[in-house]
Amino acid sequence: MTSVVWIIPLLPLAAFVAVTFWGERLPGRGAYVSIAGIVLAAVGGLAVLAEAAAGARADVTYTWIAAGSRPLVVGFVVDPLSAVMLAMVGCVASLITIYSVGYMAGDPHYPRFFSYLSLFQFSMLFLVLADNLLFIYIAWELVGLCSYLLIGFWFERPSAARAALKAFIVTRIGDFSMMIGILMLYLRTGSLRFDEVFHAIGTGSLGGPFLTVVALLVFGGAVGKSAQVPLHVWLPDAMEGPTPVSALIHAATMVAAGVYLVARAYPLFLLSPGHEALTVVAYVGGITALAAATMGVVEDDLKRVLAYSTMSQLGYMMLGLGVLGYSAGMFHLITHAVFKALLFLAAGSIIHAVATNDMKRMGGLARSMPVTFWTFLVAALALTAIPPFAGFFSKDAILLAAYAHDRVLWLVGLVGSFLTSLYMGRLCWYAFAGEFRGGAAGGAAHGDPRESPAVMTVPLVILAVLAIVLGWVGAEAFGDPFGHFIRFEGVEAPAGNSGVLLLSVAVAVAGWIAAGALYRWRLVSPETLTGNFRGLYTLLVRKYYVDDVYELVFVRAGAGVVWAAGAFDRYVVDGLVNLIGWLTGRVGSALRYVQTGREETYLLLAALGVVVIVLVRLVW
Amino acid sequence: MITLTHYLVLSALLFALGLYAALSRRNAVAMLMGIELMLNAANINLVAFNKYAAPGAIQGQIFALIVITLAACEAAVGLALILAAYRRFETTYVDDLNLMKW
Amino acid sequence: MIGEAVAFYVLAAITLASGVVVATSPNLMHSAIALVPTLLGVTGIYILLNAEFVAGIQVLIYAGGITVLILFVIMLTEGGTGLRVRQRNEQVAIAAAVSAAVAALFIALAGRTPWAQGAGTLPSYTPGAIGQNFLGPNLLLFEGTSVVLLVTLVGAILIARKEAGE
Amino acid sequence: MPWYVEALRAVVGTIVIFSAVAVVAAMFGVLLERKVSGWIQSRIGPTHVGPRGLLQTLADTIKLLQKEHVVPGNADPAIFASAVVIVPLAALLDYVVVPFGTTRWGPLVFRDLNIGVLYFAATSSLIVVGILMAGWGSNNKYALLGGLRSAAQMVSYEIPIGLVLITVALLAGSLSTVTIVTVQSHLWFIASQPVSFLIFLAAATAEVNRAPFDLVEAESELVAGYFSEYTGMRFALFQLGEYGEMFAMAALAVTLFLGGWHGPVLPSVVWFLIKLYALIFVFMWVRWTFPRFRIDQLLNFSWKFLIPLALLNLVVTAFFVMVVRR
Repeated sequence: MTSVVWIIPLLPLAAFVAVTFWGERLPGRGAYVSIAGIVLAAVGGLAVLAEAAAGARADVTYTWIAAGSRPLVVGFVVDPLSAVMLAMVGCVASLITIYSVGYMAGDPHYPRFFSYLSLFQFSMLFLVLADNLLFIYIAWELVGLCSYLLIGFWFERPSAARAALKAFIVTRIGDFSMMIGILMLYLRTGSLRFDEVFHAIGTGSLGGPFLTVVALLVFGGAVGKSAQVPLHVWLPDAMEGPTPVSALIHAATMVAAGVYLVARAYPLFLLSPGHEALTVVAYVGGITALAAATMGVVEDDLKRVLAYSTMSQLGYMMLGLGVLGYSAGMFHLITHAVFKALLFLAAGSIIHAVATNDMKRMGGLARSMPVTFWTFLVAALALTAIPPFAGFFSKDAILLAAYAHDRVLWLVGLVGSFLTSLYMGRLCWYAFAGEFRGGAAGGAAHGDPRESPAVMTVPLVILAVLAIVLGWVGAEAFGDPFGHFIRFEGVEAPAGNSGVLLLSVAVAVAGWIAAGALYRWRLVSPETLTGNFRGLYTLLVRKYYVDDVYELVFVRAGAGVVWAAGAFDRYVVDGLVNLIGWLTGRVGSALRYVQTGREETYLLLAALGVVVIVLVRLVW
Repeated sequence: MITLTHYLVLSALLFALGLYAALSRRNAVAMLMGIELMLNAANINLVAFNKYAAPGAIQGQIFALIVITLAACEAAVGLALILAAYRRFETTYVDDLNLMKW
Repeated sequence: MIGEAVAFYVLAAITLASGVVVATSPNLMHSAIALVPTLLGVTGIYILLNAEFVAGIQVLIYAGGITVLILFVIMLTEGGTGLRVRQRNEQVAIAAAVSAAVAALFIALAGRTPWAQGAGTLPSYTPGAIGQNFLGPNLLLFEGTSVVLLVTLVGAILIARKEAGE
Repeated sequence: MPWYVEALRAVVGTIVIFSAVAVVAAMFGVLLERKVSGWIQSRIGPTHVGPRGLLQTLADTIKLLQKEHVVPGNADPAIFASAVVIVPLAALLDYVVVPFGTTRWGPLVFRDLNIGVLYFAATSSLIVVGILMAGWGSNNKYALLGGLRSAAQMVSYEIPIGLVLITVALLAGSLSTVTIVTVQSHLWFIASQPVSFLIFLAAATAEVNRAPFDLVEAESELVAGYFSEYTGMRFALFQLGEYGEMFAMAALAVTLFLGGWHGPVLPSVVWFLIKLYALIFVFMWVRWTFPRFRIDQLLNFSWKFLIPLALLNLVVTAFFVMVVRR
């Protein structure tokens, strides 16, 4: 399987082609084809994971462009990192695709959705398997395109269209930085393959401030794709897309691609002088983790809360990678993919039932939607790092690494952990406890919310089981097989520290209790709090004014530049062009008397020319 | 003794006749005939050069044959055009065909 | 040798005399018919130059084909034998001057240039040599010409045919 | 060979061709035509002049020589007069390359040109010019129409003839008529090229304007076509050209397909003449048997049937020459 690993991305691609061209006529209006493609890919991914766990490694390369002395060699790699990602992407995407059959039922553009989904799956698998920056970049752009297409899937809604555009443009900024980084790397090393780049770093031909700059430029791409500060503004808006898309792209896989890139190119960051690049990664991650968590606390939109949570958790992953917790960061990526996908899918189930995103209009859903409730609760507990759920092991490992490396970041992580529990608790109390508060405005006819069909709940249950058990593969108690499987030579996880562990669990539990105190038992009214801390509240609700600053700085200033450029074009450039045109016209009308329109005249002039030329030749 | 120059002089004179016909005739068919004369003059040159300047090769005659072939093409298309123009404007005199003139 | 000279001068005289008729005759039909002796004169010149195959093709294509086409078109477009139409345009004087100048200059050029005398001999059986050459070194030329011929065939039919509505 | 010997040979050759072909062949051809038509139509034909009417054509010729030359009013006299010369001249020029037989000194041919069949095609194509000149110069609408028809017809049928010539030259490996006859010593090309022979026969009939392809001079439509206005000896010269061309075409057919002079026992010239007159008889037989075509049928027959068929035949022959001779 490892030597023909390139087949795996081709399965969803084939499904994409088939569904795009014959969607309506295929079984299940294309959905079954799409599911078949990704399930087969998932099986292949699991097989590859098994083989990789047994020690198989592969790097399938071939020369794409033989450009002189610098042939462009590309290929696919199978190593623990890519094998784990392959299996994770395959499994999560399979479950989400199956879930979509229920969620998207009745949508007029049903086959289009599955065709996009297959294209995205292909791109993501392609990205994961790439052994070189060129393929990574191609896949990077492809997943960006799919993200754009899927966010704007309901493009007839202006907000969706705008959100798609925003996501695309904001991530482009990161991509541009990444492209410059890749080009600098290529110019210096003459290769884009990770092996050779790392080799160049090893031999010292790549190093010093240059390496730091390249690493940071490449990290810029990860910042954009993983919605880290300051390029985080697109992710909450991206929730305009269908919920399975949010689960797949904007929670489990694509946004994790930034983290994956950092992990894949880890030597690039690790070996920059004085860990400068890694420090930047860690602080960007930490700031994002904290800021996103604070914003999540005041958000009322169910999916947006989850989006902030995703940003926050991605920040944790970056933080983990930045503080030398290589396997911790990757482990959190995997576990997070599972439980965040579960959260989104459960949220989708809720939204499917109540037809609103506003959590203040829900309530009491625990009774009417038991499966959704229990799976959601499992995922929330996993997210808030309550043992023995998956998130506990991964987040704990990150905090442990941070504690060993940088206490400030550890504190940031701890506060973030508290806030995570707080907003998740708030979400759970609002949505599931109490009485039903009406659902969609004017949705009275909707009646009481009902549990979703099996095609949606079965993936939820599967994911919930995974969210419980998956963490154990990284547990110290079981010998930490994950940490032994995915690790980076020279970067060892710090030894366990029960004090730190207990403290983080305590903080998480405290968050839940605080949420319960605020939103369930009303010991302190939230309104009182917002009244007392009005400034802070407004700051959080306005998302630290980042969007407004961007609006002011980039959009308005951009509009000004555009206007100036337009004026320049209209009056100076067009003026010059028109002047030239006018002059040509005048000269033409002056010269048209030479054009007799008679062939004899022209022939005569040609003959005269011959005479002149021959005369000159003879006389000279 | 006939030399290359003899043929070249004959060719030059024939060419001048053709040029004069092409320049001074009003009728399109007559102009076409002038062009044919010029092509023949060129062919004489080609064949004469082949004999005197490069007798080892056959290239001059090859070119002459190609010129004859293309002359046939040119005549066919030219006459077809003249016929089409005649059908449209009822004249073959080129100074009457002045629709495109300013 | 003297035979060659006689033949050359006789052929040149035929060619040029009928060429003058072609170029200057006020009667279009006379011009076109005078084209026949001109072309036959040139054919004779080819034979003098040991280019028998070119000569044969010249008669077949030019005298038998192109001239017939020209005569055909004249018959279709001219009114009749009795009609007299002005055949010269207004630039006839300058045209004559330029043509004379071209002839004089070409003759001067031909006389002044020291033409190199090439080595080798012409093949005795030219059709075979020409065929070998066409299907050998000049194959591209040959195929290109055949494409031109095909395009001409289609193009001439397309141009000259009557429109459906006419 | 000094130039005056060449010139002398040319003069003698011209005289021989003219007298032999014009006086004997063409005159006898006209008589034969009348006799054959009479035979086919159950008549007797001319009987009065000479034994069994043998001298009838001679008498006609003498009569025509005495007649007045009428030039139509408003005709173009130069063109009108010169057309008469071109048609028989072009027809007679064909005989330069016809190999009549073989002797111990070599083949009986005026000039064994190395472009033989090409020369034949070239000279016979000149006849069209003469016919067009006659049609135009007469200033007569029937003559003009006859001329135009003739041009269209002869140009159309030159192409299948040319293709057949190429096919035969391909088989013989030469354009020379003598060589073509020589290589037929064992197998006549009619055996290996029956399709070519039929194409050639049909196209030759049209090329010499004989029924059923005689649209050019169809009496019932165009009076007599391009020579309606010609009288006296000029008319006779057109007849000479026409019969000369017919004999030339038949001679070419004999040369190309019927093995030329080859034949057992009898002298070669006799064999050639036997084959020639057999073919002439076929021409006449066809003329008095088949009705006339329409002009559009005629042209369609050439462009849509004969030319594709000849092309196909050429390709097949070329293929076999390439494959078998290798």
